[in-house]
Amino acid sequence: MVKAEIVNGPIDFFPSEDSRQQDGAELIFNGRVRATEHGENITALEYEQYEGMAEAELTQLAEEAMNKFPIHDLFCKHRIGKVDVGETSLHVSIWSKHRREGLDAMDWFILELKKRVPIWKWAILQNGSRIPSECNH
Amino acid sequence: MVKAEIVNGPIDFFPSEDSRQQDGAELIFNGRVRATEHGENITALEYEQYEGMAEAELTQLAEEAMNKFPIHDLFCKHRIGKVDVGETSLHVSIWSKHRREGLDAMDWFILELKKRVPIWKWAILQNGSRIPSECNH
Amino acid sequence: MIKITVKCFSQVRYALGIDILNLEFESGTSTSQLEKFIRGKANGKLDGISLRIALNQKYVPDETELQDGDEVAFIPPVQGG
Amino acid sequence: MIKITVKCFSQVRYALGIDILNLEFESGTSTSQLEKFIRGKANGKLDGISLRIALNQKYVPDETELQDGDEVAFIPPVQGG
Repeated sequence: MVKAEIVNGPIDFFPSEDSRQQDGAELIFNGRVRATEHGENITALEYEQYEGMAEAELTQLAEEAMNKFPIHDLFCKHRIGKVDVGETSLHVSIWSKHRREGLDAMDWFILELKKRVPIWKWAILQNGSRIPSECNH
Repeated sequence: MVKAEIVNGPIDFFPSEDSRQQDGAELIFNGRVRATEHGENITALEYEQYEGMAEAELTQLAEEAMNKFPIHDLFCKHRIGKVDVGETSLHVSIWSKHRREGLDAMDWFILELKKRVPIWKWAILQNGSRIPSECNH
Repeated sequence: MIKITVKCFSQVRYALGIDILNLEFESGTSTSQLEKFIRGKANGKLDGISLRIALNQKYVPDETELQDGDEVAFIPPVQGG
Repeated sequence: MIKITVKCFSQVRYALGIDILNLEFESGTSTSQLEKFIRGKANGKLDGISLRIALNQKYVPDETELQDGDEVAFIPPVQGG
């Protein structure tokens, strides 16, 4: 099953749960904002999205991951708007039988997300100015 | 920094936190007990350890991972005793600058753990009997 | 004539200084012709920046014919994650 | 003579039916000689099972000389995770 959401504001993580019968592997990734971009100190990133298309692409990507890897669930949320240093901008949770396919799916999903989902970021510097960010790891 | 613990009873997960400045990637793995082992329905696994050596090996392995990959923290807990279906037997949390080294370290750490840490499991069947488990994915 | 809405994001909005453009073109205009028009309006500020084309919120090949009412976006390199 | 404690886990305990063995050997006895002795006591139940040797809770090469007071474990394939 797939859940894919763009959220404006702090991300509520998907719940960890003890009730699954066939999922031996739960893998969670939280992408967080670091205090430096290209050596410059920042206080936050500000993410903008192509409203509608961003969530549609994220959903489609999650569905492709489900078809490509033998995983059971892929849940993800991407935050937009201002995200302070330390906070989570991307939260992905993958449930699968074994860890191998979960790790592979996580790797692929984030790589593709960074190529395709129409979301962009701006760096907010300590002096308050807002500059385009070029960093995309 | 490394934390490595063998615990007898439900695992308290390491806290997720928003206060880090240089960790762009938080990766969490929960290995959970599945309801089938070799096609047999089970209700739980029972893990035994070599007391002392298991925690020492787990700690050393975590330290090796820290040396081998540019990660900032590796925290892990392995549960022993009876672990019901769905519950977490292995919890690993890795903090790193970027996701790549976190994914690589997670992969390597679990693979090595499954080769070296002196922990064994027994399957508890629905009729209550306890049999050696041969499965080790 | 066909009416086209162009949505501008990130470096495209930065270069054009505008969020949305409402434009009219002759029938048969393609996305690549529209891209040339947009790059022209940017006065060089989009030079060297690769743009993928989204038509009605889906990526399409560069040479796609536009229809009346289409929504187009020129997607500069994305930066999610 | 040297006193050796052998701790038994998983398939080894299952094969021998015991948790701990307290044994005495001549000085100069090696871990591989002790392994032969243990496999002998198992009456074939450990045949085909590879055992790694832990000496005082650390993995050591097969041919390590034992000292008085050593704790040894023959580690069958581990199953953590």
